Amino acid sequence: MQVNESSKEFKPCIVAFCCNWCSYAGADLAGSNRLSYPADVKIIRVPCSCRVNPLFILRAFQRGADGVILCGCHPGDCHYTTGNYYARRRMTMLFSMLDYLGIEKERTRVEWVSAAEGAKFAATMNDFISTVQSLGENRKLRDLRCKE
Amino acid sequence: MSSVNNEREEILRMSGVDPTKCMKCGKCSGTCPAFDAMEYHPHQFVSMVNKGNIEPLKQSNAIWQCLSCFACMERCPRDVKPAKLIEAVRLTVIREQGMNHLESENVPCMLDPELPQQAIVSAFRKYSK
Amino acid sequence: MHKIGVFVCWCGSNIAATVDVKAVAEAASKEPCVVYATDYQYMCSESGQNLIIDAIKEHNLTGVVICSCSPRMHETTFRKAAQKAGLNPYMVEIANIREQCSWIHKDMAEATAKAIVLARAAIAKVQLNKPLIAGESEVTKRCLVIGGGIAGIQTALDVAEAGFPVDIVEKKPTIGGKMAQLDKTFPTLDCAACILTPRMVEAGAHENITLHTYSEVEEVSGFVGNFTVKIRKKARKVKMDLCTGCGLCTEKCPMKKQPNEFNMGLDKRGAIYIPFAQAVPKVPVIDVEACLKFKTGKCGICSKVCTAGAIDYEQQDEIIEQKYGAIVLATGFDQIKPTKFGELGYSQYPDVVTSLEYERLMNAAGPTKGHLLRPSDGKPPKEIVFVQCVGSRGQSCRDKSYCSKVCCMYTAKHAILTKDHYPDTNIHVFYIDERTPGKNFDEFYRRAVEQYGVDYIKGQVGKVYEENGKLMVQGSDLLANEQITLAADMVVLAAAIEPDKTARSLGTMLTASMDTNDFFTEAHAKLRPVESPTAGVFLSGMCQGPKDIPETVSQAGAAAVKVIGLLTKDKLLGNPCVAHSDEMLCNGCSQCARVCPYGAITYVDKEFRVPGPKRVETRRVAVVNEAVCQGCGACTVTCPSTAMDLKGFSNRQIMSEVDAICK
Amino acid sequence: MVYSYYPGCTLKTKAKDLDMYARKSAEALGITLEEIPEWQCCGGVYPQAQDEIATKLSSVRTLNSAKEAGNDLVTVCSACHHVLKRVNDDMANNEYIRTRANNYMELEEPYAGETKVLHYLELLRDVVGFDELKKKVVNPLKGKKIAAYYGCLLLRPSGVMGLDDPEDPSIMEDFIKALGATPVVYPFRNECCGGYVTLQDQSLAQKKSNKVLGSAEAQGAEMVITACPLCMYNLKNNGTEHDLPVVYFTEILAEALGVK
Amino acid sequence: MQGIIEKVTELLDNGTVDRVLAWKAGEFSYDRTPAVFDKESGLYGLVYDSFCVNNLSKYLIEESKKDGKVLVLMKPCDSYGLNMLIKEHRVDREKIYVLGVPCKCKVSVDKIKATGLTGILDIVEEGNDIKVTTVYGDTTLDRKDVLCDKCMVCKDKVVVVYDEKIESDETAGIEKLDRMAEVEALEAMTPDERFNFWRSQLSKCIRCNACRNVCPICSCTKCVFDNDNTGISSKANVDSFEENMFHIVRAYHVAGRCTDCGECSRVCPQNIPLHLLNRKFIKEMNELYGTYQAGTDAEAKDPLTAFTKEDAEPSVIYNR
Repeated sequence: MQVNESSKEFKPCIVAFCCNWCSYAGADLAGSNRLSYPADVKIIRVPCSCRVNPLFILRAFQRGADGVILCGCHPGDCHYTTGNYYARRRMTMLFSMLDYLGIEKERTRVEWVSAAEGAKFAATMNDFISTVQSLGENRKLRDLRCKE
Repeated sequence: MSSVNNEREEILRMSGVDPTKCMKCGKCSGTCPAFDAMEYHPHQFVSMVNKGNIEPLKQSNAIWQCLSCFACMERCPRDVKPAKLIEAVRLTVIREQGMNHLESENVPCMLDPELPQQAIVSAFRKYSK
Repeated sequence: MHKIGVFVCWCGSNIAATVDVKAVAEAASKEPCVVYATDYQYMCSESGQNLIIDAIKEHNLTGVVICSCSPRMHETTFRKAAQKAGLNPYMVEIANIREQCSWIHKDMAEATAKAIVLARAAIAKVQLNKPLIAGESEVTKRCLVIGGGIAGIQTALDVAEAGFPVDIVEKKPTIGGKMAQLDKTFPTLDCAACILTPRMVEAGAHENITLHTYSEVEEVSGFVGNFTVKIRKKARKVKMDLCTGCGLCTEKCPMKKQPNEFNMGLDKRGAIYIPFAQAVPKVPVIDVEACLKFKTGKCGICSKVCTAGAIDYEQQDEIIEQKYGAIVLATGFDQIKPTKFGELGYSQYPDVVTSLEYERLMNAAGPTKGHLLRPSDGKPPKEIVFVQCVGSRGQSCRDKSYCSKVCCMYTAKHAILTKDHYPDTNIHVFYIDERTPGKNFDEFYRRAVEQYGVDYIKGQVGKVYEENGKLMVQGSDLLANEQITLAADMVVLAAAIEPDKTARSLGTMLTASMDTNDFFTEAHAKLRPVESPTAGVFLSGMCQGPKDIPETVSQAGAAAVKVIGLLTKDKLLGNPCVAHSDEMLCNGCSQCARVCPYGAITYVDKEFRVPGPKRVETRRVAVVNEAVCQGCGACTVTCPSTAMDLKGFSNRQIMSEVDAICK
Repeated sequence: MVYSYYPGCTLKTKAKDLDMYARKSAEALGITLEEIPEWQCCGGVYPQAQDEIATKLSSVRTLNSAKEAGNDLVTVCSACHHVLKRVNDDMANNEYIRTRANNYMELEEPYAGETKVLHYLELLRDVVGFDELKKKVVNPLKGKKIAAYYGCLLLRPSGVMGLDDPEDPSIMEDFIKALGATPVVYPFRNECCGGYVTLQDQSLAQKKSNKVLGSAEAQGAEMVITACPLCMYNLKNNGTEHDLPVVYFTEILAEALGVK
Repeated sequence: MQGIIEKVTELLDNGTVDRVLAWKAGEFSYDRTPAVFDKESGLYGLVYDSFCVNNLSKYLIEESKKDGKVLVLMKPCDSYGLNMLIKEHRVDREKIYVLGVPCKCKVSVDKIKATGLTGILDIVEEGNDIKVTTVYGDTTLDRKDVLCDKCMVCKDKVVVVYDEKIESDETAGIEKLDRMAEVEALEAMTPDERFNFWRSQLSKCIRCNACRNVCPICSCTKCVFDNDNTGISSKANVDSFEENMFHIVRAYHVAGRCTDCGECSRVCPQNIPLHLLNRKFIKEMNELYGTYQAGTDAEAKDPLTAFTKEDAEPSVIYNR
């Protein structure tokens, strides 16, 4: 219950990696349609979901992100034909590892958002933010090693 | 106006139907086996409920004549499910106090020795609380 | 040390109403390396661009950050401006503070804070940008058109007329496509064959056009200007160069029980056949599934009667490889078989036909020689019911979600033609909406109603059943608020059209994107309607979406213009944001090549000087073909030593953005 | 092969034949039907409204019993089959209904549509196989022209029922063929007989029943089979313009298997 | 052992090979270190016994760069590493002569010491007995009780790549443990328990890089952690991203490539169970993408450079 109390105030830092062809365009469409989602999300444009190194996500967490989401074209619709298939496996493995390390797995997410799915983009962000808000601030990955 | 709207919302909620999906093709009414026995037809249920014009439907005999054969649901190209709307209108009527369409005291006179249980059970479920 | 300039756009009030642009510029000016920061009403305007150009010159800027609308909108504009000022265009970064900030947030403080973070990320990134120079590649001056219907023929003719060689690949034994099967064309009612066949002949005879009929595209590699395509020329078992097209073989073939595809299976053809009289090329093909010679080894009649000696039972498929600069998709459409609509009786009753079957029944070269006779008993129908929108505009699993666009008009055409030839026929049309936008289209439909007395009924058919030898059509008449049952002799279903089945695999081969209905998507719905998002691939005709003949021909012409524009160029500038391998770090492990979708990575053994007594060591290192690489970055993540990086989206650039955002 | 079996109320009273022949035939085919203990009436009609929870509970109990027994659930009556199958679909896919129904039920483990509901005909087609069935026929019904009456409830809505093509079904025709008889296909086999309104508006029920029987007769049928006691009653008692025998499909099955 | 010496001598004498990569006795009689022998030095000191635990495959990267052909003694589990090095073009197969040698599981000196024995002078293996001479006297241990941890879960005893191999039907005579049992035990914990487990383990790291240096897969020309341009390099023991994430990044880098040879955990001076990170990836990929063992052959695509259109969505992880 405490978490809920503080989550009203808590403004999470969310990094969204969006592929240029589908999801970034989907985010633009959400903008064109004035579909709002909290300002906590900051988008980083990448050419393809397969450009996202799991390292970037770890880096974001370690630098203080509370949630990281990766958006790409729907499987089968990748601009580069196969990029998101690789991304899907890489991210699955990353999520598995984070979970294994005891990090809340809900802090990471992968969603496929097409250029036409502005509404889905906004809805996805709203949903993701509320999930991260309910988890509260991310501490675990920042101090995976304690120096005592 | 607001109570009319409330009734519309209630019917939509109960039925889970979105009448705005209808493209007014008339296939439901083209397919309905009870068409001639109903003074309001399946496509009219969809458009009238959507407009909030529900009272005439509640007063109608049509809600008791629908055969629940689901042909309109099956054949609707837009997945509107008119049969669910008709049932929802019927339910709003029988859920109102004293509005059971079928009273148990009336049943014996309708009974035919061969009539299967199922006919009575389902009639009660369809026509009364 | 960089000198960064930051330019914050108001976009009129689009940005400035929600984001405090002055505060953004102010905050940006305090970021490291930023030497100049300003705001302006419209950065994309000429004066806005001049402001950027002047600032670059005046402050000797080495990097520029524009806080404005989406880079998908104006990145190119600002890059060009930078270039004008003598700055490498790739030293420009955009912070998207409109679509991803001002337009979605309401609170000014919140939006401003976010805009500052986005600006900070772009500033961090631009400091790691490197000047990039786009590579050049040659253009092969040859065009491939896939599909030999009216769309493909028209594109091919237009490109060929401009002086470029064109190859048409058609999977059927003849070009002509669906239009060849049509009887008359709306709204002028001229005969389809009369206007199409001259075009077919022209294409077949054109010095710049090569026809590959009975052929399919097997494999595509390469990129815009430099595609390499493997085409499988299926064995016709008839030598094209020897055959005179006399047709004797087709007459003598004993296996005359094969359903004739050209006539929608309404009559039969032989195992060796020419699809129709005006086929181009007029060379028969042997259907080896049906041919007695291939099934039993006996027969060989066609070979015996052929005086030219053109029959070649040993003929094998042939693979030809050719290079092209541009590829046009003109794969066309099919009409769905409405077998899933059991209530309409298509599978049960032979007299329930699709509109394409009806075309053949009306056609003088069709199975009934142009006499309208119903399939079941060969009698002329007196009552005909047309049903529109069968399988179109629906949401259920058996429907297509789109409007097939041509059905309203061809149904009116069928009605008029039928009434013209057989005035005593009664025609009823069940319609939902009568859609007739187009020159002289609505007038045409009104003629059907007013002049020919066709009975248009607003409503749909719920059930078709047989009773006493009649097809009983039960449907709704919504205007009369009645359920009616008509006793008909024939029912014609305007079944939905769908993209040709081969389109999906071609789309995969070409990495040309498709929508959920398997129509090819255009690069921009309004401004680039005949280009696929994949560079060098163009769209012509129904494969992009439902359209009628005049629209198809216009689009075919437009696609040709785009092809000509491309082929006129000698060299193409590439995308410089491609992968690059640092050979000092590369292990030569091949992981990157395993994930490259373009085959852009090769390996070479290279000698390196190393410290120690043995002065030279040979290492295997990756080399990226920058003309082939499309810049997806799959390789960069798989590289364990980070030797592979992506220009413009390097590891350090992305991590600097991450750091800036998470600060 | 052991299956949980739900006969339903009508099969215990007015439609004993339907039940008895189903059991005898199953035995002859090596299938054990275990009647669900203390089953309750399914209600005879599927309550379509989203908020109808209580009226679905008896079906949920039945479905859960089968789950606990670890068996697939077999039904014979079309109406019971329809109700059970659709409630099961709600429990699997409609979270609103599932949550509320489970709140009422207080089961040890919440029920979420785990049970597979099979109609007896599906058992014959998919488990026994019509080819196998054909081999077990001892009295082939040679020369008999039989029309199958599907009605509404077995087929629609096809998305949930999934028995066969709702507009052009073949399961009962294939069944008839397997018994050695000749199936008669007629257009009204999947149109409503009006059974539900027999108490409400007998004239409508009569009209619809006559239409069905007339259509079958016109195609040369000598007999109509059905899986629904209500259809059976309705066709027999309201379809008075036509003198066509109407029997349960299990009866001709038992006859062909020689266990009648 | 005698067969091995004979074979090696023969190949060296007839000129098939120029050098031999094997083990020699170290400072203590039970110490075994990798060593290169040639004609000049002779095979004096070459030894192959239950203490020869080091994975020799990685040494071949440098050895195969030299002139001439090198013979290597290859234990079954090390041969997986060699296959990976061949697959990734890190060694020149032409310049290597692989002599497969049998293995009946290796004995861990650490485990012997862990029984409480101190002042060890000598350890000798006789059949299934391990005879330990200490300054306090002699003790005999059962071999089965002091086998290396990694041998308890050994994949199999087949040399997967070789030019010639020497067979033996000797076995350790132990019941192999379930390789994934430790991973499963961790999975069964609550997230907080897991976090605390890993935090306490990883906090012990002194960044000595022993794990990286021993790993046959970690063979980059230049490691990202040594490369200033990657933005993640770090050498000192500092509390930075790199430091925090070293083992995670390393596990990810070898995911789909790790042969599970267990050397990382064996050499860790802080006894961090690093193999549990790698093994988790192996387990996950086996379950999601089909069984795959890196190093089984030198051709197969590893799970992270392959895909199927029907792959599970990443949400499969949080739907568990």
